[in-house]
Parts: sequence; structure tokens; C-alpha cells
Amino acid sequence: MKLAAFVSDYRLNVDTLDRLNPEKLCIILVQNGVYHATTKEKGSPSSLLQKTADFYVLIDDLQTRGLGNADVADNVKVISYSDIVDLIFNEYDKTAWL
Amino acid sequence: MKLAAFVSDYRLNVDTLDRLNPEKLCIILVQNGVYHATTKEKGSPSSLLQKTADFYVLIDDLQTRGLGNADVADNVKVISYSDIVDLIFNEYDKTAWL
Amino acid sequence: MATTKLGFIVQRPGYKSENPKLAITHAIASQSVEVYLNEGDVVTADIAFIGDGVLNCKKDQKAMDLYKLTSTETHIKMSLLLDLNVLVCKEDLDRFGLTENDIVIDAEEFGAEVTVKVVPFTDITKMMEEVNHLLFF
Amino acid sequence: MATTKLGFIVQRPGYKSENPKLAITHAIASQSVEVYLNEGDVVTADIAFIGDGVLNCKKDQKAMDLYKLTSTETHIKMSLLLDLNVLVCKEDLDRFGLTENDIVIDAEEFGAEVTVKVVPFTDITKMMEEVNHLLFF
Amino acid sequence: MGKLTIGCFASLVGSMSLDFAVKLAGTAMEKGHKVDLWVSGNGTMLSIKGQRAFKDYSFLEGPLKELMAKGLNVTACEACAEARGYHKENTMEGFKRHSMDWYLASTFDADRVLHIGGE
Amino acid sequence: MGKLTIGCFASLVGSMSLDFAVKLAGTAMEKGHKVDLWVSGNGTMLSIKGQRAFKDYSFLEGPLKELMAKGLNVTACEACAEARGYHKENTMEGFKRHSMDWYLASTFDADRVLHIGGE
Repeated sequence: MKLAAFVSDYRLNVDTLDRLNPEKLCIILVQNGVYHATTKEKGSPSSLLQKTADFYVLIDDLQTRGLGNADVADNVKVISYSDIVDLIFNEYDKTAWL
Repeated sequence: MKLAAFVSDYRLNVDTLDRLNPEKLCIILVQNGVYHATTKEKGSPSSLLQKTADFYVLIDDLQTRGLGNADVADNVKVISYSDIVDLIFNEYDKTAWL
Repeated sequence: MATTKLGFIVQRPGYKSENPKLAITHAIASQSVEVYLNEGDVVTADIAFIGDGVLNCKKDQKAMDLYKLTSTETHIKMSLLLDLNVLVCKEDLDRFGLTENDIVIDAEEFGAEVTVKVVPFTDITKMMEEVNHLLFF
Repeated sequence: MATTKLGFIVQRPGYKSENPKLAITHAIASQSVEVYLNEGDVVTADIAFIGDGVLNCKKDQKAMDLYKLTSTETHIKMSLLLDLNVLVCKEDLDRFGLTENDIVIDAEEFGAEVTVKVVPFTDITKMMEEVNHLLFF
Repeated sequence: MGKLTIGCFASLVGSMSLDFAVKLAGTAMEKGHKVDLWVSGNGTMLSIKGQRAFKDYSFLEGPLKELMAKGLNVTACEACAEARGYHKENTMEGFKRHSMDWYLASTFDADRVLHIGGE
Repeated sequence: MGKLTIGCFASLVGSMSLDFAVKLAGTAMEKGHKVDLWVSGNGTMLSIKGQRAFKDYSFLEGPLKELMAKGLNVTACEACAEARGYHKENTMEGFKRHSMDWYLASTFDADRVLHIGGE
């Protein structure tokens, strides 16, 4: 399974991502999920970014919250709505909104 | 300050309780907060129950979820809506719904 | 004649949001989907409770007595009555110290023939691999 | 002639729920409460951002450009314009690596005379002790 | 006997916070307290008349009418209601609609305030 | 070009999940995909006509009408809408109302399904 997982919250109340082990995984950070890409607490980046996955963050949702490209961790790619459409149609076969 | 704090969720997404240090504190477990009173994960009770506070759990919300007195940890008192009214009027001066 | 398989994954406890119940009612709707499709085409819906979602399966929920609200337990029984495949993660039940005796297993009183299946997470992973689309609640 | 003091405590980030904005709009409503009260009686509202709630205070929020929605930043500026006491927890800003340069501090462009106060949590505790009622968002 | 002001921002369907608020209000009134109930945000759904009594959903019109008859003072945020398509003509009889200052005014002489906001 | 079915259960006001769903639907359509949008639960608020354009709240009637004119297929769960006091006569023109089987039928020939449920 090739899974595109959307994370829309900063304090996740589910541990589903820890259980899934798809052949290919990306994590698309949207809404308050964008804080995983930008926030360091006491200097440490979000533990979510340590997973084996490709990471993306939606530019619209960064900028809505006063954040931008310069705030984003190195292993997260900043993308647009158009990129999300292409990712889910071309590179993944299933989606999960967590 | 004498604070009656309501906890209505199992996976709390705020750490406010860790910061507050009122002269007197009770934690009233309602809605899905009742799982703090009943659930042991891998044998361990909820860390919330280790705080210095008086603990109460609403019987209606236990029974709604298929739980009852027998499931409740020893340091939590099972109470009714009527008890909640008396607690907040007679023993505490402020409330917090977290 | 084709089949589209859906997997409904319930990850959260009930009563805090409508989502776990909506998962069940939407899955049940797979039974009446034919009106929109060509003859022979079907949509199937499997339901899996994982993580804190297994707390939805506790039996003896008194939501109707106390809040005049259909319990999630009753919704699960309805899905059994309609022959849906309902899976509950064994590891998560174990984590909470729950056994098959603590949860809804059958709906014999309504004449349901299928039962809830307590399965290891690997079986739920297999279901997730096999379906065409996943819906997480 | 009496005063009732309220403390509005915002503990969560914005945009995921309406609550942080509703905290601000309700606090602002303290300015028009007199119509319901006897002359001289007042209700005051202090606002404190703590925990993840401090993320509401980030400046340059583009919610209007991108989603045609008033930003939480604008709401905070409105509360300054109406002379509300707005506190932001310094320890939480520190935890996120944010400084006064990163957050809304004033609303000079609207002519506001008061500014956001970055204060240690002990000052917020003091406010919580002093008010008559607390409202957590 | 005292006065309790309850504010609730949660939707009628799903979270059961409004069920909690209405049950608590009723219990406090039985014990002789005065209760004001304010609903704002998605909580304004509580104000609509002709709620359909599906058993799958919370249905609070009945209990609410009983409590209003016994003196419960209940008000919805007008702007929040309008934003959700709940207009004056769809509002339950006796259910008031005001701007947010009503809630703050209610706290003025309240002995206790329970604000149910978190989600 | 493919077909995307989006389901969204979140309220119009507050979470911005519906804003996300409508923007994603519009972008997919611009790229030539067919899009079905299903709203259920509190998401049925999206279907009401005459949404007030307060700037403090998401207002999606405008963008939605544009997308419907371009072929967006959008349907609300009828029972969920009724439970919230949203009746047929308050529904935006072109916004369909069906039971939940419509959503499942839409997934039958969908290439991708994005179900926005979590909260």
C-alpha cells in the first residue's frame, strides 16, 4: 500500500501512524498539523519528523498562521494545493486523514 | 484559589493542570474524562491520578460508556450531578473546564 | 459486475464526537448502495476498531437510560445484524486489560448471524491492504 | 457600584476550533455590558495566552488573503484597541523559541494605546487568583 | 441559594457537552439555585425549534422546555446563530438571542461560572 | 484524469476542514479531475443558502457556487442536516441531499477517496 497520510493537528490524539507500515508513506501536514514542520519545543523538532516517510507541508496553512518557508524543517517540502492533488493521484493509492 | 477542574477528555491536548497550583484542587472526571478513573494501560493507571487533588467521577458518564463503580480506581469517588452542584457551590470558588 | 471495498477505521472513543457512530452508520449504508449502481456492482464496508477506538466496543452502555441516546453498542449490533465484517484489535484490548467478555461480541437477540472478530493488528493491516479506499474516523 | 473580574485563558492554538477567537470576542463584549447593569457596575475581562495558546499570537497571519477569514492576529489587535489587558506567557514563548519580535505586540495602526504584555507565568497565576471567575478556552 | 451561569460552546450533536450542561442546570435548579445558560458557537444549535427526535442524536428541546417553564434563563449568541443559518423565526419560544455581552452581564452577579469551552 | 471523492464531517465554522475540502476540490477540478463532495454530521452546515458573509466566519457559499457551475457534485447527508434544523427549503440551489449510501456509491468508481473525519 502507498499511503498519503494527512496530519491536521499538532497534539495528535491517535497513535495510528506508529502502527502503520505501508510500502510507501508520505505525511502531508495541513491545518494545525503545520506546527510539526515549524515548531521546536525546547530546541527539539516534532518527533513526528523522525518517522520514515516523505514530509510535505501546505504553504497556505503555514502562511495563515504567520509562518513561512524559512520556518520549515529541512526534511519537509513546502507544497501547494495543486501539489497535493498530484501527490494523491500520481504517487499514492490510498489516503488517511488522522 | 479553590479550583474545581473538569476533565472531559481522555487524551488531553493541554498541559494546564501541570501549571496550576491552587490552594485547593479537585478534578471532576466527566464525559470521556471518566476513562482516567477506569482505564489501566499495560496495567498502569492514568498519570492524571498522581496529581495532588481530590478526584471525582460522574456516575452517569461512567455508565453511558459501559463502566461502573467496580471499574473505578480507589482514589476516585463516584458522584452524581447533584454532588457536582454541591461541590462547586460549597467547596470551591472557581471552576475550569480543560 | 465489480466490487469496491472500503475500510472504516475507528481510532477514537465514542461520545466525545459523532465520528465513531457516523463511521458505523456510513458503513451500514453499504447495504443500500445498489440503487445508485448498475446491477451486480457492489460496495463493501469492513469496520475496524483500533487504538482508543476499541473503547467503543464496551458492553452494557447505558446511553439510552441516562441521556436518551442510542448507544454506540447498539450501533455495533446493528452492523452485525446487517452482516458487516467488524474487527477489533486484540493488542489494544490487551493494552486496556479488556477481554472478549467485556465487549459486544454478538447481536443474537436481534437474530444476527455474524459476530465481532477480535483479531491481531496484522489482520487489520491485511484488511487495510486489501480494500480500495480507507476512511479514518 | 461593583466590579466583577473575568479571566479568559486561551490554552489551544487557533484555526482548529473557533474557541480562541470566541474567547477574544467574548472578552471584548465586556466593553458593552453596561446596558444590562446598574450605573457604575462593570465587568472586566483579562485575556491570557498560555501553553499552545501562545501560537495564536504569531504575527503576519495571512488568513484573510488565503481563506478570506479574519485572522486571530486581527482579533488580538481589536482587543488592544478596546484597552483589554492581554497577557502572553513568557515561558511558553521561550519553549517555542519565540520572542516579542515574532508576536503581535501593539495595534498602533488602529490607534491602540495599550500593548500585549509578555509576562512570566506567575503573573498569569496572580491574575487568575484575583479575578472572580475563570473561563478556559 | 446561589446563581450559576453556564456557558457552552459545543454542538448539540456529538460531544454531549450540551447534554451535560442541561442536566447540570436542571439539577442546580432542583436544589434551589438560579441558573443562566448561554450558548455560543456551534452550541447555538440548541436554540432551534422543532428539533427532530431521532434517537441517534441528542434531543434537548423537551428537557429544555421543562426547565424554561421552571425559570431557566437561556440565551443564544445572535451572531453565532445567524452565521449558522439559525434565524429568529426558527428559535424555540422563550429562548432569547442577544450579543455576547449578555453572557458577561450574567456573570456579574453569578456566584459560580462554569464555562464549557474546550475542544 | 481521475475522480476524487471527498467526504467532510467538520463544521463550516471553526475547524477550516471545509475550507480545505472546497479549496482542494477546486484545485483538483482545475487540473481536469472530476470531484464529488459529501458533507455529513456538522459538515451539513455547508449546504445552507443565504450564508451570512461575516468576515469572522468561513463563508463558502460563493466559491461553492462557482465550483458547482463548473461541475462539482456536492451532496449533504439528509438525516444529519434535518437533525440540525437544515431543511430542504434552506438548501442552496444545486446542493443535493441524500442518505449516506450516496457517499458510498460515489466511492464505487472513484480513483481516490479523501475522507476528512478526525476530530
